[in-house]
Amino acid sequence: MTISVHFYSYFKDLTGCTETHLEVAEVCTIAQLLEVAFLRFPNLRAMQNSTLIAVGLDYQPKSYLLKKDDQVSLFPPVQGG
Amino acid sequence: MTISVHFYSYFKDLTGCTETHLEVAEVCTIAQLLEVAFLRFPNLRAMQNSTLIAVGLDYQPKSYLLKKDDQVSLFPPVQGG
Amino acid sequence: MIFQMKRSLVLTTDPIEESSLVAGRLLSEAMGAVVYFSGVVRGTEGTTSILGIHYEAFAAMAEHQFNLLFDEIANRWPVESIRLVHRLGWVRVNEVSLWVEVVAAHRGEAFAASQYLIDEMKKRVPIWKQTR
Amino acid sequence: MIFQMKRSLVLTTDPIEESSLVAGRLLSEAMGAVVYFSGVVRGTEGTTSILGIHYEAFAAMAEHQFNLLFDEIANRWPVESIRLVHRLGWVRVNEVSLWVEVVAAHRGEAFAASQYLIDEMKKRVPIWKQTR
Repeated sequence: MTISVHFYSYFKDLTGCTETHLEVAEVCTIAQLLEVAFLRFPNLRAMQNSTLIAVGLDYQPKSYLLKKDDQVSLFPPVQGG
Repeated sequence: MTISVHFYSYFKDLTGCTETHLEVAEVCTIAQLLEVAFLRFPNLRAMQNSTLIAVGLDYQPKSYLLKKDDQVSLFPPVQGG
Repeated sequence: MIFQMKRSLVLTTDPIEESSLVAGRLLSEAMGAVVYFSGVVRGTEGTTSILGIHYEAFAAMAEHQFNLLFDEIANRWPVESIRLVHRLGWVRVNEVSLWVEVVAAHRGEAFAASQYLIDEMKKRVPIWKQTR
Repeated sequence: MIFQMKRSLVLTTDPIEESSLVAGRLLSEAMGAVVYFSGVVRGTEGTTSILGIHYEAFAAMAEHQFNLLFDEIANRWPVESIRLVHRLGWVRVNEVSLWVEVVAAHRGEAFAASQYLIDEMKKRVPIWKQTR
């Protein structure tokens, strides 16, 4: 299936885009999606321990099992305030 | 010597005055002054454990040795804010 | 309990008008304590002088995460209302980027809730800054 | 260190104009956090409805005790300025009796100093209330 992935903050600079579409297996965790993303955007790999992951508007762990039409967002630690 | 004593808050109601003058020995602690005050204003005695004592603008303990011209203030727990 | 707490959340590129916000405060007769926090852009980041900060948000998620936080606070403290304004876009040094108001009966809960709100938003709400 | 902290203390029978006070805030470019506390007269004291509170002060001692407290804060936290207004005389329900502003570089010290100031003034500063 195809998963749309959004980037925020300096992850846009690391990837050179705000949004991409990644092709993954029908049964796929976020951890597996990230491996696909790292192949396409090697600069993201170094950030993996500080990467925050949301599906829709909620944070999800790497073990989350992706569903069709899930909108994934990847971004660095937040800094509001 | 003569010591002037001011009252604040409901201590004014308990004593019926805002200020008084008490005659004490030349060597006199605040504890001894309070005994003189309790004879003049018996209603104050019941409050003695919660009475706050200042000389001039600073709090002082009952062991404080009074000096000529000291202005003593007696009042209940404060409640600002 | 959750829905008894009034909430107002604004993410805006406009300057935060603190005086008007304070003047527009509503509180019931049972309330005795209001805590405000104003976060201001400092002139240095580390040892470097800066002109300001550009704030970027994932706005829909930021609103959702703020609301989850408001729910937590409503469950944990008897707070009557929270108003929060976060500025986005370009904010100059000395201007306010975050304004928070917490109204409660007593100061203990107003201080606790406002500090919790700010600490947690800095961990969870997807807003980022870029100094310039 | 003590004298680097700016202080403003007002004991007044006039209403506290929070919006004007906020609009008159001064802070240097190194400051990033402002905490305000507004203490408001509640409509009940225990289980009894009241119309307001009459505040009485031993004014000279109150000012002295506030200044001792400001000294303690200046020694303990890197606070740039404190402004405090305490209302005296008759204050109606829903009106502000105490207003505090603490300006610091970071929110931790601004929150800590403002809470310490309020906690300690309630123990030491000779002001009393009488509900009516």
